[in-house]
Amino acid sequence: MPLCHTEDQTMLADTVRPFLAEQAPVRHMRALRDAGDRTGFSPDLWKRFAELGLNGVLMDEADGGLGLGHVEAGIVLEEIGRNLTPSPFLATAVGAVTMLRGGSTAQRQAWLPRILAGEAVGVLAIDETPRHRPGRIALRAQRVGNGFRLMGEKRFVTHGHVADFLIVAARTAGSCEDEMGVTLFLIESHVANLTVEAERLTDSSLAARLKFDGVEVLKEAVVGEVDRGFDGLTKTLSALRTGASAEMVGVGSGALDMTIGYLKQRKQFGRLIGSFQALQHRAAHLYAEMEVARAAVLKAQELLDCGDAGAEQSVMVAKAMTGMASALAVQEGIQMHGGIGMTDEYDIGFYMKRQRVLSELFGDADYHADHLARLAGY
Amino acid sequence: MPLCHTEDQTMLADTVRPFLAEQAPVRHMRALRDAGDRTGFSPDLWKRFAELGLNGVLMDEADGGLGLGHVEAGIVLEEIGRNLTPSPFLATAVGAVTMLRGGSTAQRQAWLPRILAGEAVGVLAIDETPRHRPGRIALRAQRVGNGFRLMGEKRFVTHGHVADFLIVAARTAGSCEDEMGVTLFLIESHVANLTVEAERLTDSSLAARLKFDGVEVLKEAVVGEVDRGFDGLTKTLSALRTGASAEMVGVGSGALDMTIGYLKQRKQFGRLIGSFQALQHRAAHLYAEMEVARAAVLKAQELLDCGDAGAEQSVMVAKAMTGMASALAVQEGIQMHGGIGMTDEYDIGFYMKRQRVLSELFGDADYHADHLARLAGY
Amino acid sequence: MSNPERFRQETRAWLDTNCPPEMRQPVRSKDDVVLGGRRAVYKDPAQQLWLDRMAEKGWTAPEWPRSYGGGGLSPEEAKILQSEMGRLGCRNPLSSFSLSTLGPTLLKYGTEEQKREHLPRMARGEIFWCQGYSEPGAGSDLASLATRAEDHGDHFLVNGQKIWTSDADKADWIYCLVRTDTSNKHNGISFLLFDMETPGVSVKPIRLISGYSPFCETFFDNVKVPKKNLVGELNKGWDVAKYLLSHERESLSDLSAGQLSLGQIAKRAVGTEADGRLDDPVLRARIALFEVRALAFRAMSERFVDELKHERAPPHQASVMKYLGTELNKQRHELMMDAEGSDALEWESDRSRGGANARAWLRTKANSIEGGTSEVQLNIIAKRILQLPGA
Amino acid sequence: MSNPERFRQETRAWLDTNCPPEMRQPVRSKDDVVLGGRRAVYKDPAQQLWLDRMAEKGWTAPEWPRSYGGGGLSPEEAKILQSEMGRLGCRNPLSSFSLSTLGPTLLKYGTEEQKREHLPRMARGEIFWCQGYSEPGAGSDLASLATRAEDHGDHFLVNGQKIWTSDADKADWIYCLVRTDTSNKHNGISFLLFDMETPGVSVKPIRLISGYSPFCETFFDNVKVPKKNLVGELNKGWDVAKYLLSHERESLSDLSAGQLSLGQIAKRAVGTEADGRLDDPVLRARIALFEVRALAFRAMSERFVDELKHERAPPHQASVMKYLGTELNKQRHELMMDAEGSDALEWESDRSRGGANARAWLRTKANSIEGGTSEVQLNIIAKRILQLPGA
Repeated sequence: MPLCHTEDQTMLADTVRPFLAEQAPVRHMRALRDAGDRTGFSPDLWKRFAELGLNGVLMDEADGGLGLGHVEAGIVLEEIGRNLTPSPFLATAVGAVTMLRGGSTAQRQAWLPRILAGEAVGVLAIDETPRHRPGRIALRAQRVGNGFRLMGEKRFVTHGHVADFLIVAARTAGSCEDEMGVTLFLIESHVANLTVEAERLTDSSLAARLKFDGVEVLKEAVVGEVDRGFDGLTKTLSALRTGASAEMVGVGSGALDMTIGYLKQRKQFGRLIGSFQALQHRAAHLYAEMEVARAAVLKAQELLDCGDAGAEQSVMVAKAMTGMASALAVQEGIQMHGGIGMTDEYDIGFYMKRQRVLSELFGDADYHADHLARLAGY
Repeated sequence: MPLCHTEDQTMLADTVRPFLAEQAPVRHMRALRDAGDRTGFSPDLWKRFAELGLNGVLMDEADGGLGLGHVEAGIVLEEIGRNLTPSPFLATAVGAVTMLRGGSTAQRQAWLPRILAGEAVGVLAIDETPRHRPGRIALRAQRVGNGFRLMGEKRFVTHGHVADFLIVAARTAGSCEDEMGVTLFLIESHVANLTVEAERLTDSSLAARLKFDGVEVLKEAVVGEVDRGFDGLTKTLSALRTGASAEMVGVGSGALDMTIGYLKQRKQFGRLIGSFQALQHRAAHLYAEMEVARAAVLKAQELLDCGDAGAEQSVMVAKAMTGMASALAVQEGIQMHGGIGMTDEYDIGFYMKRQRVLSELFGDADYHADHLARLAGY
Repeated sequence: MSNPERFRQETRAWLDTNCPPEMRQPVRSKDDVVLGGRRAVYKDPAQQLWLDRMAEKGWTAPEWPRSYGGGGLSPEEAKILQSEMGRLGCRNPLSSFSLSTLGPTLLKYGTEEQKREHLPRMARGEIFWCQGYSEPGAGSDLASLATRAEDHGDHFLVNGQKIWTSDADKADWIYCLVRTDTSNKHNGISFLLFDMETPGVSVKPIRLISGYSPFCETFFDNVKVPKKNLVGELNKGWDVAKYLLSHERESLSDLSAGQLSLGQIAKRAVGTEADGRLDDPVLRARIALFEVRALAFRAMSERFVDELKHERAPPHQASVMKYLGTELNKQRHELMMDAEGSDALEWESDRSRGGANARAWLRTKANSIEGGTSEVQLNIIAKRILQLPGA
Repeated sequence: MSNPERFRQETRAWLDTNCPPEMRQPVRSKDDVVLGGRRAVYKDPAQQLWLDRMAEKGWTAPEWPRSYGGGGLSPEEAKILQSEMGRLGCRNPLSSFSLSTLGPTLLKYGTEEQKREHLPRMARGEIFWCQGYSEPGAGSDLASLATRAEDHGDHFLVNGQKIWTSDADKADWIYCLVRTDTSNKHNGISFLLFDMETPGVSVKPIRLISGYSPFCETFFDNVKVPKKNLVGELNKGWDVAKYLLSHERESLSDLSAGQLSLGQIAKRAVGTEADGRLDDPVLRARIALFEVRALAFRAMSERFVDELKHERAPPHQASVMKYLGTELNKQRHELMMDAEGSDALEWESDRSRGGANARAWLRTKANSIEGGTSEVQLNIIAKRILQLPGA
């Protein structure tokens, strides 16, 4: 598979790009924020995603999906990133759909059609500490009768407060750092003894803190096998990390484009500031960094799509590289905009806020760099 | 004590600067190298250092020295750095002299006058592995009769092959990582069972690898107390690190000055290259970095001179900061010189080579940054 | 100085007697800081008491002459006062930016009348000043300043607009750059003082990405300013402004000094490995390398203060300090955000003190823009210090 | 391509039969690499045998037409050949820089006579070429080129001096930029080929900081060059040179690909902590962050090759690749030197293979200078890709 988009993929991009630029540009997000929206996205827009078939991009054609891959999902996510569009697409159409590949027929039949129709939101609940440490799952699921009782906490669950279902990584055996003993549960949100607290984040999105205070589920809620959920968790995380990386490429490119545009229009000392060589070289360096990030993401998407053994490593490279490159993009973006970039009225600040949330989500560059070093044995 | 040079210190700098610029500019080093010199410095110049009293800068007046401190030693070392002057000054007038503060009267009487006269070179032998790890001393000194027998290896001992005496950190008790059990021995170089191999280094200086194959010494060779040498070693290392930092400030400043001079003289595309804003900003950033390094070194010198408890930390900051700043100076120096900077004919490459040797000597920036983190408890 | 030891003992005794115990507690929140001004609100009556007592001694501006409301202390005495306040943990009675910027500027350029009118009120914290330099479209480029002041005999008539006026909505007076000669770029600018309650002045806060509004747009519509409020010579306001900016740079450069070890903060947030070290080895290394720079910069700040004191600071060194200090402070907050993870992303929760970390992080992004951008400082270093040629 | 699977099998069979076992060993030292040329010295007769066999099939230049000594393969077949050579571990029979730079340039701009004269000899490794672009005082600024070629009827008379001529002391022929019109900066340059044995050519090696002398100064004193050796149009040599440079950038950008994990190298040098990790946590973190970039860049290199193959590479992308690839390679060697500590500082010892690490490290410093400096690449990206305005 060559490392460049096929004609079909280019066509998809040509469809998605104007769709999001028209339906959900940055002012769409700004309007939701200014209205004090507590949903976290526009359900109307989620329906329109469904109408375009986008929600099924990763579902098999047998399930009514498009049967496409992460390259295509990434095309959508890059535009979501570029427009800072609030959407459960990453959490649901990438995360939940990937997880449901390992789900039971009943689970798949219950949820895939509703996701496809833009009628359901499903999200993964992984993090228990302020830093992403999926290798340490402590939330306990105790066997009780014909099912399990869950005790513990999850946090940083984006869209968790409006999700129709949650997929929760819990510990059924072993101790905190063991891979064996992690079990995945699919839980409807309105169960008893579950407290959901929605927190507004810096980028104006909402994430939930979940408290499981003896939530009881039947054994049918298990996704895959008991104690053997770590693999599915890792696979889903790879999909989510790749998706978040694609979205960060969009965020970084959006910030870069906006900044280049500003350099071409703003005058100082009687000259266009874009003609100052120091800024030119920094912009050129930034462009180069974003190109590396973009290539790393494409590589990860392709390896995931062909089930390559090296995919997990490539995904981590992509997440770390996009984290670093897009951080540079938003930092340079603000600095090159000068004072105006500091105002809420101007959009560049939103890019900085969104970048940080995405960079933290599913592990930041430090986490992945260290993990890669461990994998490489040093 | 204010953090700027006193009038006396400024006067010293005004004496040392022309002395070294005239007696031992870079072409002095180049001439030694081209002649295939195997001494590693000019004994004549070492004599002239003595005549100026410089060798006694850190010796008490009672011992015939100048009774000055690390600020003054640093003034000499900065000029040594700026001129890339090959000299045993750091190893002997700073390292050996500091170590001899804890030596016996006999040791001091034997060596201080000869150092003062420019007739002796004394050096410390610490490193046993390619990386500086003074916390791990493995060379063994076994008690035998009225003395000790040394077995093991030392390396990266600058001027070790022409030293009149060596001060060797050896293990008399405990295991490799223990502080207790380290003993310091002052050994004349021409003892039996000691093999000294001189290695030419990248910067054309010479460092020795020492093999102790049952070297026997009397108990009078011990500097300070048996098993309790770690403290003296640490204190001497602080002096040496501060000195190496001052020398690196000289190397970095020399490279910076040479580069700024080049930017003001070299034309390209019909313009002086120093008028290109991208190069201007990089040069300005580099200048700022070198200023930080210079301040950090002055702070370390002053804290050492007043015996402050925070001195060790400041010394590590100085060594790490000068390592980073001067590395940038030589890298930018070469790049801004373009092709000509790559030629052996031009001096800027010598600065890069010397910088790397000094940066590695007594621990590089990574080592000290990590050590500082440990000291700060994280 | 007659006898430093005696001065130290007297100072210590006076502080011990006069500093209320509440004013010896560390500053915990924004309203523990006293900014002064006509509309000053005191969280605690002890704040006002402490300010009054210190102002009476002239110790809010220790080195100014006593005739202008200062303490008349020598630099050495001022240092002793500072160290004794530190020893007893006395809070700063008045955190007024103008004390360290406009104050020295008036001392150098002000008329006797201006000094007598403004300095004592400044020292007593009665007037809160704002700065009117930047204009929309001008940014760091003061030469293209457009706010006009026309000569109307006994007064100037000011028309135009300023932007980035810090706290203009809380300020009582403004010091302001205006154009008094349109035929000349730098030499046509003058430095005026006027009351923000003068008719024709209006103010609109600017909302920042941090959610705060520390800056305003300020509009002047036929504002009458008496001629006696001109500081320095007519059309030579640029010199006055530059002098003030150099003092501003000194204050801004010190942002990262005197703070807690970032490593310790991070360790509290991230947790520890089995060996007790911060459990994120790559972040730990980045912090360690940052701390080397931060500690080295702290030494440089100390050196800069000493150089200023001994009048040995190289010219334009304030630009080096401003550049390094603000860039380090931005890095520090980036690392802090990295360390705190998703907790620091919360924006409104009580747990996050209303997103204090995130808002502070976003606020630092202005450090390298306000008071002359990093790019302007690098230009100054390149051209003035390194003497590199013009384009 | 008729049948890729059949081609693969035939290729594999042929390679297996014809590649000598010695040529299936990994390259260990400099003289394992065959550079070709009139004065080629072969360490092992198998090198010559392998080169002859491959050249006979045209597989040293697989995609060139067979009539010019190439293999006439399609891009897909060439890729199969490459992967089969990789599978069997076959060494590259001929590492000639001109194959990937001058070759394509002659295919595009050369006359039929030039192609027939030079390409087959290049493919057989008979001629070692050097490049005469840079001149003293001109650096990256080809517009100020001063070497003159005067029109003397059937030949040009060349006078002048070149610098940074790679391996000019070993080269048989040179391709060279000369000024044929002094009235015009870019349009007055022409692209000439000539034999280094032509009377009037002399060469002086330049000793580099690495101690090696890969470059020379080259002097032309009334060198007669037949007119048939002009490539492209008279006075349009700049177009030819740019085309060649873009191929050179592609080759230079790939410096950091396909190498051992730096972390593993470092671990071998530094040793391990109790938990088996590289015993220098700060270096380890810096390497880990570097490796992220290096692996991401490897993906970008792959993408670039695919884009070239599908003719979808954005214009000037070679500048992005050259910039990133060379800067990464420099960083890589800095980290390697950091890891190896004082061992890597030795310059002559056998233990250090004559200072191989240090010399390689110093050599990398030229990466971001040769073939257009990093600054030139950044200018190209800013102006051509980002379309930022001129000064």
